[in-house]
Amino acid sequence: MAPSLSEYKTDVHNDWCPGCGDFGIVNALQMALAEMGIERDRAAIFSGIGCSGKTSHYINTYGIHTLHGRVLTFAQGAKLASPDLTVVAVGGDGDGLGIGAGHFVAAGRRNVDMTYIIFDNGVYGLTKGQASPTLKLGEKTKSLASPNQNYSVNPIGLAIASGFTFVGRGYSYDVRHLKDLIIRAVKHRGLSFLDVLQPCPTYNDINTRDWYAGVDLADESAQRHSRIYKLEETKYDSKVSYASESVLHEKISQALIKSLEWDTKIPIGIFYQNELISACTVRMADKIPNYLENPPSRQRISDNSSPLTDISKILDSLQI
Amino acid sequence: MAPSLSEYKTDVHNDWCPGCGDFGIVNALQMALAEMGIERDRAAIFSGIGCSGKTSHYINTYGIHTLHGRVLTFAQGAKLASPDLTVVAVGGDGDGLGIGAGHFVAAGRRNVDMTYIIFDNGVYGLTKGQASPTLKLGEKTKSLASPNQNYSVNPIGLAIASGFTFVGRGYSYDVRHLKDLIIRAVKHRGLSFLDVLQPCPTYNDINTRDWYAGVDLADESAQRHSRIYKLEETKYDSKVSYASESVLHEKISQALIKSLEWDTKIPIGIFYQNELISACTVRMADKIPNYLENPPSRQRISDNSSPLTDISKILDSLQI
Amino acid sequence: MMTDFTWLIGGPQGSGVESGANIFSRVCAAAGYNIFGKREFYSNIKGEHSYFTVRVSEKEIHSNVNDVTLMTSFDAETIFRHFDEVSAGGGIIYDSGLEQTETVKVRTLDKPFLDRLHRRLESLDCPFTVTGALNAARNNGVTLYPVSFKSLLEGMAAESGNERLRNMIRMYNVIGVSLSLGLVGMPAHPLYKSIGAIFAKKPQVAQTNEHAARYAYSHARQLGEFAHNLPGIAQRPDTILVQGHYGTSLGKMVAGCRFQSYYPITPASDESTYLESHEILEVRNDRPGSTAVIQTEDEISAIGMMIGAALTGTRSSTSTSGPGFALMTEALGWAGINEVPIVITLYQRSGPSTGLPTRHGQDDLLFAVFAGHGDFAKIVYASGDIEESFYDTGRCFNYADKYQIPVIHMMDKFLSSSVVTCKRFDPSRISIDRGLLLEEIKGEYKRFAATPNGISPRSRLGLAGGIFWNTGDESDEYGHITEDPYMRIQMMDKRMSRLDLVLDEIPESEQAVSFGVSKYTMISWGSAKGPILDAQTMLKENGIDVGFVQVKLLHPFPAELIGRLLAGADTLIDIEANHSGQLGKLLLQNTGRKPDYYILKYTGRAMTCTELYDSVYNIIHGTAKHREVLTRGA
Amino acid sequence: MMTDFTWLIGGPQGSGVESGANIFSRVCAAAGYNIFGKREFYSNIKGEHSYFTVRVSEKEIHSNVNDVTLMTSFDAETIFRHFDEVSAGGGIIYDSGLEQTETVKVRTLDKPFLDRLHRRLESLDCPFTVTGALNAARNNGVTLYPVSFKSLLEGMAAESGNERLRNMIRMYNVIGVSLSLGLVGMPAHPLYKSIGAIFAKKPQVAQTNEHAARYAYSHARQLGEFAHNLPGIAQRPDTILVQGHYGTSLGKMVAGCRFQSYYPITPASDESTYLESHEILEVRNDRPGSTAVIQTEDEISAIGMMIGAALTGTRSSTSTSGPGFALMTEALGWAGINEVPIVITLYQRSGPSTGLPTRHGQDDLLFAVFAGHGDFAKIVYASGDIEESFYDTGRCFNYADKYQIPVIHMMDKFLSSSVVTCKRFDPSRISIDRGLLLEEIKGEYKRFAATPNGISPRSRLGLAGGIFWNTGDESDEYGHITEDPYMRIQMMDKRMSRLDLVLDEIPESEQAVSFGVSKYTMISWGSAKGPILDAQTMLKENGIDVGFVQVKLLHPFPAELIGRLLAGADTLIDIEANHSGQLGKLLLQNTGRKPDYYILKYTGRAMTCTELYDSVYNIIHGTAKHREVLTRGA
Ligand SMILES: Cc1ncc(C[n+]2csc(CCOP(=O)(O)OP(=O)(O)O)c2C)c(N)n1
Ligand SMILES: Cc1ncc(C[n+]2csc(CCOP(=O)(O)OP(=O)(O)O)c2C)c(N)n1
Ligand code: SF4
Ligand code: SF4
Ligand SMILES: [Mg+2]
Ligand SMILES: [Mg+2]
Repeated sequence: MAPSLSEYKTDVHNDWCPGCGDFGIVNALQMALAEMGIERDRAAIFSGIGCSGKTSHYINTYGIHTLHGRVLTFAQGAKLASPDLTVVAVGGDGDGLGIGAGHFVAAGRRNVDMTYIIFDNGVYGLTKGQASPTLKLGEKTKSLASPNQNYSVNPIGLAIASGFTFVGRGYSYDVRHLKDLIIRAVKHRGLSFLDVLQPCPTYNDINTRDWYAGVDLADESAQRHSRIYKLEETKYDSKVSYASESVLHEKISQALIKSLEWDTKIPIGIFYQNELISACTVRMADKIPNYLENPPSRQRISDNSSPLTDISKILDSLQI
Repeated sequence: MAPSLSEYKTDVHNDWCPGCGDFGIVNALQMALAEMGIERDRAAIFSGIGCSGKTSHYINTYGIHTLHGRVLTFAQGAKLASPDLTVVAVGGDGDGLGIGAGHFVAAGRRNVDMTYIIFDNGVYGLTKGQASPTLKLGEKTKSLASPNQNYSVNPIGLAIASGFTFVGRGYSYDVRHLKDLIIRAVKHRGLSFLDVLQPCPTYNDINTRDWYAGVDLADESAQRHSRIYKLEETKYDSKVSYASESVLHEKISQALIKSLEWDTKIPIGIFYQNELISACTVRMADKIPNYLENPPSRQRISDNSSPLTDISKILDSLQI
Repeated sequence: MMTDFTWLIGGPQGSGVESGANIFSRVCAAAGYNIFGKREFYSNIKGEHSYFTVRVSEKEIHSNVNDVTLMTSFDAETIFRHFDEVSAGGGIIYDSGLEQTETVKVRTLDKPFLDRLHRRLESLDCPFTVTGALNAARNNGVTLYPVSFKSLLEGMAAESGNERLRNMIRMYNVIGVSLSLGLVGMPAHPLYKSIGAIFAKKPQVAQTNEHAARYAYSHARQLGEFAHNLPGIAQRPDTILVQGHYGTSLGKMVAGCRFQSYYPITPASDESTYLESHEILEVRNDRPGSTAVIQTEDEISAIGMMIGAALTGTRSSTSTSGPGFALMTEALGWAGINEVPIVITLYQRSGPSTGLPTRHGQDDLLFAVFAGHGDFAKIVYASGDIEESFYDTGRCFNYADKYQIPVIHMMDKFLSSSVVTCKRFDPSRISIDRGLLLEEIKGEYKRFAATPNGISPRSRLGLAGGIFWNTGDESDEYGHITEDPYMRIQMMDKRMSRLDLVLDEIPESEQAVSFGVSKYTMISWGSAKGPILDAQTMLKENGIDVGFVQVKLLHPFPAELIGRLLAGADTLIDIEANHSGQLGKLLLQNTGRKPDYYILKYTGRAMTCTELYDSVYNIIHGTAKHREVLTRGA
Repeated sequence: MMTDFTWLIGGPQGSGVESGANIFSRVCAAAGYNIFGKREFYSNIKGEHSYFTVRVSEKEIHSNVNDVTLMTSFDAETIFRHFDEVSAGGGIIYDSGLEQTETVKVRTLDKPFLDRLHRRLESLDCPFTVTGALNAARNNGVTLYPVSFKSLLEGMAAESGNERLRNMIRMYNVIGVSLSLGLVGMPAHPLYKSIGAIFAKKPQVAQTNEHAARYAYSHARQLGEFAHNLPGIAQRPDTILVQGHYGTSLGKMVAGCRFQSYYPITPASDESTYLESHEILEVRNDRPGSTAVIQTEDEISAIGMMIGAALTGTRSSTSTSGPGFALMTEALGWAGINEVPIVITLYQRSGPSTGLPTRHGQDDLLFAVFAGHGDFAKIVYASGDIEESFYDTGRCFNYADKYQIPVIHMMDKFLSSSVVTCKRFDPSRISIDRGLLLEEIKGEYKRFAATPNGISPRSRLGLAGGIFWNTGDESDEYGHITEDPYMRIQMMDKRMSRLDLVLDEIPESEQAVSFGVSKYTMISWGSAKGPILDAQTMLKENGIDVGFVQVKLLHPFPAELIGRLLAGADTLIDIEANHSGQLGKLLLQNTGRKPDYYILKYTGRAMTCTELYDSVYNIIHGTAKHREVLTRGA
C-alpha cells in the first residue's frame, strides 16, 4: 500500500520563518509524492544550501542536503548510477542561478531524467537577504543598503537556452496547482525544471504574497485581483508534439516570449515540454545496452570478496 | 601617433596548428585595436585556458592568461577597478560555456563595459578533442570514441537570457567582418559578447571550413555556396532603440528565434544590442558619484607612507 | 573586590536579542566599564534560540567566564537553556507568564539538549517546566525576579493612552534590558541615550522604545534587592565599542583597500556589508575616495575579480569563510605564480563542510597554510583580537605589496561575533608600504626580472610603458609561457625565496608575541588569545605563573624565533579551537618540538577563561589528560 | 656486460613520435627485453618538440638513464635538443636533408634553450647548424648515420609504383623505427607484427606502414656497423607492456568501480578515456557489467556526481590533476563529514597553478593531505609504479569502503607517460571488501549510529528500509542537522577516530615498503621509487649500500612504523619531485625526524637514475649540498 501523506513528513522541527513560501513547496512536494504513490525508499530529495536547502530534512524519503550551488551535480550522479530512483533536486535561486548557474546550464544539456525545483524568492534568505540573481535591477528590498546593481536572470529563458526539456513555473501559495505541476514534472521523461515563486516575508518586501495577489493593482482595475494566471487556462500549448525543426523552434520561441511577461501578468504552468529529445539515461543505454536493467548501483562486483570482472581479454591484448 | 598593426603583435612563437581558426581571430583583434588606435598600454587582453587561451601572449598589449573558465572574473575585476582601460576577454567554448558558464550568466547580469569573445570550435582543443558544450547532440568528431552525449548549448540564446546587452556572432575566416564586429563590440557601452565560429582542423572534422563554406550543400543547390550569411545584409535590425517593454521583448525574441538557425543557414553579425540598460560602471557611479574620475586604481591612499583615509567620523560614532 | 559581572539575554532569533545586548553594552561602556560581549546563534533566520553574554568589568577583560550574574529572559527556552549557568548570588529576571511552560512544548529544544535537560531536572527533583528550572536555580542560591511582561505593556498602554503598546512584544528586549539596568542600579540616562543612538534612523521607534525603557526601568525598583550593582565608574577617554568585523573593515579603509569582491557567507559577509555601507571615504586633502564592493556569483569569481583588480595596482581583498576559501584555492596558486598581492580575510567557522555554519572554529589553519596545488609562497597571518585585527590588516596589505604575495589573514567567528570595548583605533599607527610598485617606467620592462632578492619591480595594468603578461603557466621574465627546465628552476627559486625574505624582514614583534614564558607555557594563535590572557591572569592571581606565546605569523613559520621564545618552557600546552591541534602540528613540523598537552575545543562555542583556567590548573597539578576537551557553552 | 640500451625518438607533436616509440617498445619487449619508456611533450597540439626515450635491458629497470645509445631523428629540433645526450659509442640516425638547417630557423626552439645551445656549440667550436651539432656528437665518439628520408620514400614509391608514397612524410616515424631496429640487428618479424597490431583498425594504413618498415629495415643494412646490438633474448611469459594509466584503469575495473565522472585534464583524462573505451565489462557468470563514464562541466561537478553515485552504493571515483583537485576541496569535506567512500585518483603534474601542465611533479602532497576546511578524516595513498598502481587501486576502494572515508590516490605525470614491461596483472590478487555496506535492513536505521569502532553500517539510496539523511552541517545519528555541542563532540570524535583505525588495521606492508635500511637511507614516495631503485642497484654495484624506504600511506602518517623502519638509518636522504621537500615536512611533522639531505627535482622532467646516483654518491662522499637540485632532461 502506498504511504499516506503524513508518512512523507519527518518529525524534524521546521524552522522557516512564519509565513515563508517554502512551506507551500514542501507541502506540494509531499502531496505529489503521496499522490504518485512513490515508495519512500525509492525517492531521494537532494537540496542545496539556503533556507530552501533544509527541505530534504522535512521529507521522509532519502534526503541529501548537499553544498551551496552543487545540488544538481550530486543528484545527477545518483540518478545516473541508479536510474530507477525518483530523484528530485531542490534549492534556492541563489543556489541554482548564482553560484550554481554553471551546473544549471550543463544539466540542461545533459537532460538526466529527474526534476529540479528552484525556490525563487529574489533574495539570499539564509545569509540575511542579499539580492539573488532573480531580483530585478534597481529594486531595493528592505534588506539591501542600496538598489540591486545587477540585471535579473530569466530562469525560464535560461532553462530553455540550456536545453531543459520541461520548463514550468509554480507559485508556492497555490499548493494544489504546484502539486499537479510537480507530478507532471516528475513524470516527464527527461530533466524537468520548475521555477517556483516563493515569497520571503522576512527579506523580500517587494514580491510579497500581496504583490502576487495584485493587491496594489486592485485600485487601478477592479477586475483583476492577481498578477498570476495559469497558462493552462489560456490557449497556450507547451508541448513539442512531433519532431520537426520548425515546430521545435516555434515552441521554444513562444516559451521564451512568454517568459518575458512579468510585472502585471505573471504566467504559471508549463512553458515548454519536449519528450522527443532523449533523456541522458536513454542515451546511456544506447552505448551500454543493458544499462537500465543492470545499472552501476545494481551490478555485482564480487563474490566472496573475489572480483567478478573479467579483464583477461584486455590483458591478453597487452601481453607481448 | 597610434601604433601600427604590427606593433600589436608580439614575437612569441605561435604554436597553433596549421590552418587553425584561431589565427583569424587574433588577427581580427589586432586589426581592430589598430583601427581604433587604442594605445597598447591602455588595453588589456584577458584569456582563459585552452588553445584559445594563448591569444593574450600573441598580442602586444597587457595580456593576462588566467585560469580555465575564470577569464570573465579576472577581466571584470580589472575593469571595475580601472574603468578607463579597454578590456577584452577571450577564451574557448569549453572555457566559457562549460566550466565557466556560471560566470557567463553572472557577467550578463552585471553588464560591465567590456567585450567577451568565445572561440567556438565545438571541441576542447588543448585537451585533445573532447566534446565542448557547443557540439551538437549525437555528433561524433574524429576525436570522440562515441557520439556526443549532450545537447548543445545555444551561446547566443544563453547570452540574451543572461542579460548581455550586445550579442553577435563572427566567423574566424571572415577576418574583416570579424574585425568590424569587434570594433562595434568594443565600442558598445556595456558587456558585449561575440560567439566566433572557429574551425579546429585537428579535432573537429564536422564543422570545418568546407562545411561552413557549404561545400557539401553545393550539390543540392547550385545557388548557395556558404552556410554563413550576414545579418546586416538582411532586413534584420538588432538594436533596441527606445525604452519600451514591447520593443525590448520584440528585439529579444527576434534575436532568440534567429539564434536557433543553424545547419544550412547560419547568421553572423549582431543579433541584439541594447544600450538603454546601464553598464555596471555607470551603476557604480550612481552610488559613488566620482567613481569614474577617481576609480579604485587611481586613488591616492598614502602620502609618504601615511594613510590618507580619514575614518575619524566613524571612530567618533563608536566612541562611548 | 573589583566588579566582574556577566549579563545574559536570550530569545528566539528575530526577537531583538542583539539590539538588546547592544543597548546594554553601550550603557555599561558609557558608564566606564570594560565590556566583553559575545553572541551565539543558530543557522536560522527566525525562531531558534540566540543569546548574548555581556561581561562587564573594571579590569581589562578579553573573554567570557562560565558563570552568569544576571540573566534576563522573556521566553521559556532561554530559561531552560541557561538556568544552570547563573551562579549562586546571581539573579534571573523572567516573564512570569512563562512559569507553567513545559519543556516538551518548546519546539525549538532539540532532542539531545532536551534529554540532557530532563536528566538534569530529574536529578534535581524538579518538574520539567520553567518553574522547575527556576526552582533549581533558586535552590542554587539564585534570586528570581518574576515580572509580568504583559502587564508592563498593559501598564504602559494605560499610562500613555496608546493601545497599540499592549501587543508590542517586540519591545520585550528593551524591557528586559531596562529591568536589568534598573536592578543593578545603573543610572538611567545612558540607557535612553543608547536607545536614541541605536534607533537613530527611526525616531518613532526610538520614542516608543524609550517610553518602554523608562517604564520598565522604574518598575525595576519594585523588584527588590540584588547582590550586585553597577553604579558606573569614571568614564574613560579614547575608548570605543566595536563589533568583531570593525577591525578588519576599518583596517581595510585605512590601509587603502579600494576593491573588495565577496560572496555572502557567515561570518565573513558582515565585513563586506559594512564596507559597502561606508563605500564613500573621506580622504585628507583630496576629493572623496571609495571602496568598490562587489557581490559576486561565487567565491571563485570573488578571488578572480580581486586578482583582476589587484593587477591594476589597486589594493584589493576579499573576505570569506572555509567553504568559500576552499573554492579559492585554485586561483590562489595563480596569484602565487604571478606574484599578485592580494589579501584574503578568512573568517573561520566550525568545519568540516558546512559544519556549524554560525559557530566558532579555528580549524582552517593547516588548510590555509597548504592551500593550492604545487609549491608557491604565501603568507598566513592571524590576529588575536579585534583591536589587533585593525593594525594587522594594515600589515597584511604591506606584506602583500612588499613581497608580491597572497596573504591570508585568519580571523574567526568568535572574533566576529564579539562586541568589546577597546582603545580607539589609531590610524596613524598604520603605515603604508607598497613595495616595488612602479609609478612610471623607463626603458624595457620585464615584470619578472631577476633581481638579487627575488622581488621584481611591479607595473600595473594601464601604466605607460609597463606592458607585461601573466600566465598560470611557468613563465619567463616577461611573463610569457616557458617550459624550459632551467628557466623553471630560476623562477621557482625566485618565487620561493621570498619565504626566507619574509622571515628575515618582518620584525619579530609582528611574527609572535610573548606574554612571558615559564616552566609551563601556553602556545596558541588567533582568537584563543583572549581567554588565554584572562586565564593567565587568573592563574597568576592564584600564584601560578604560566607563560604564553601567541604566534601571529603562521606561514612561513618563524621556527627559529619560536624555538628561541620557548627555550625556557619545560611543558608546552597547545590551546586551539579545533580537533586535531593544528598549530601543534605546524610547530612540530617546523621546530621538531611537540606540545606536551593540548587543550582543544570544537563544540563551536568559544572558550571561556574559566574552563581554560581549570584545564591548565589540572595540567599543572597532574590531573589533566594529555588532550583536554572543553565543553562549556550552550 | 648486460644489455642496457636507450633509444630516443623525437619530432614535432603530431608527427607520430608516440606511435613510433610504441612500435619500438613492443618489438623490444617481444624480443624478451625489459622496457622503460617515457614521453616528454609540450602543452601544445601540433608542432612543439616531443620525444620518447625507451630504455631496453635484460635487467629489471625502473627508470631512465642520462645517456642515449641510439637516437633517431627526422627533424632538426630533435638533433639540436638531444645531440649532447648521446654517449660515446652511441649513434644518431638522422635525415641527411636537414644538415644545413640553422638553429635560428627552427621557430620552436625557445630563447632560453637557444641561448644555451649557442653557448654550447660555441664552446665546442661548432657552427649553429645541424651539421655543427652532429659534429659535436661525432667528436664525442658518436657514430652518425645519415639517411635521406626523402630518397627512401622515393625508392619505395618507385618500387611499388605507388606515387602517393613519395610525400608520405607521415611515415618518417616508422622509417626511423625500422632503421633503428635494423641497425641494432633486431629480427624483423616482430616489427611487422607490431605495426599490424597498432594499426589494427585501419588495415590500409597498416599495410602502407608495413611496406615502409620493410623497405627501411632492409636499408639499415647499408648503414654500416653499430657498436650495440639487440639480438633478442628468451621471450618471457606473463609479461605485459603497459602505459601509465593502465594500472589505475584496469584496477578500477577489477575493483568494481562502476562510475567515473571526470573533467578533461592532462595527465589524468587518459584514464577516463580508456575506461570509457572499455565501458562494457565482462563479468564472470553474469551478464555484462559497465562503467558509467561521465564527462562533466567542471571538476566541482565531477566530485559532486561521484559522491551522488557513491551514495547509491556504487563504487565511484574521479581522476584529476592539481587544478581540478583544487576545485574539489569543498566537496571533499562534504564526503568526509558524511562518511562517503570515494576515490580520487590524483595524477599530479608540475604546479603551481597551470604550471607546466604536461610535465611531471610530485608537488600536491601537502595540499592533498590538508585539503578541505575543518578537521575530517581522509586517506592519502601513493603508488610507486604502474604495476603497484593496479593493486593499490583495489586497496584504495577497500579503504574507502571499510573506513567510509574519501581516499586520494596519488599518481603523477611521470607514471602516466611511462610505457613499461611488467608482470601480467593478476586480478585474483585484488580482493574486494565493501566494509559495512548493507544489503538489507531490519528495524530502525540510523546512518550515523554510534558504534564501538566509530564505523556505522551503511545504507544506500534506494535500499528498502534504509532511509537516511545527509548534510554538510553537523548531524545527529539520523543525519539531521544538529548544533548541539555534545552531539558535535560525539560526531567529530567518531569521524576522526578512524584515522587511528586505519593505522591499526591496514597491514604494515601496505603502509610502507622497506628496500633495506643502511647507514645512508633514502626516503621517498610515489614515482620517485623507480629511479631510486635503479640508483640503489647502481650504488650496490659500486659497493655502496644505501637503504630505501618507500612511504605509501601518507595520511594518516604511519609515524610509528616509519620511525621503526628508519631506526637503523643514520643519514636520511629525502628524494622528491618538488621544491619544498613535502614528504620531509610530513616526516618531521609526524615523527619529529628531519631529513639530513634533500634531492629535489622540479624542472618537470622525471629523475634519471644516473643523476640520482651521482647525488647520493656525492652525499656519501661529503661533496653534496644539503639540498641537491637535479636538472637532467630536455
Ligand atoms: C561556498 C559557499 N558560499 C557561501 C555560502 C553561504 N550561503 C549559505 S546559504 C546562501 C544563499 C542562500 O540563498 P538562496 O540559494 O537563494 O536560498 P534561500 O535561503 O533564499 O532559500 C549562501 C550564500 C555557502 N554555504 N557556501
Ligand atoms: C580546472 C581545470 N580543469 C581542466 C583543465 C584542463 N584544460 C585545459 S584546456 C581545456 C579545455 C579547452 O577547451 P576550450 O575551452 O574549448 O578551448 P580550446 O582549446 O578549444 O580553444 C581543459 C579542460 C584546466 N586547465 N583547469
Ligand atoms: S528568510 Fe525568507 S526564505 Fe528564509 S525561512 Fe525566512 S521567510 Fe523563508
Ligand atoms: S587543436 Fe584545434 S583549436 Fe587547438 S590549435 Fe589545433 S586546430 Fe586550433
Ligand atoms: Mg533565495
Ligand atoms: Mg574549444
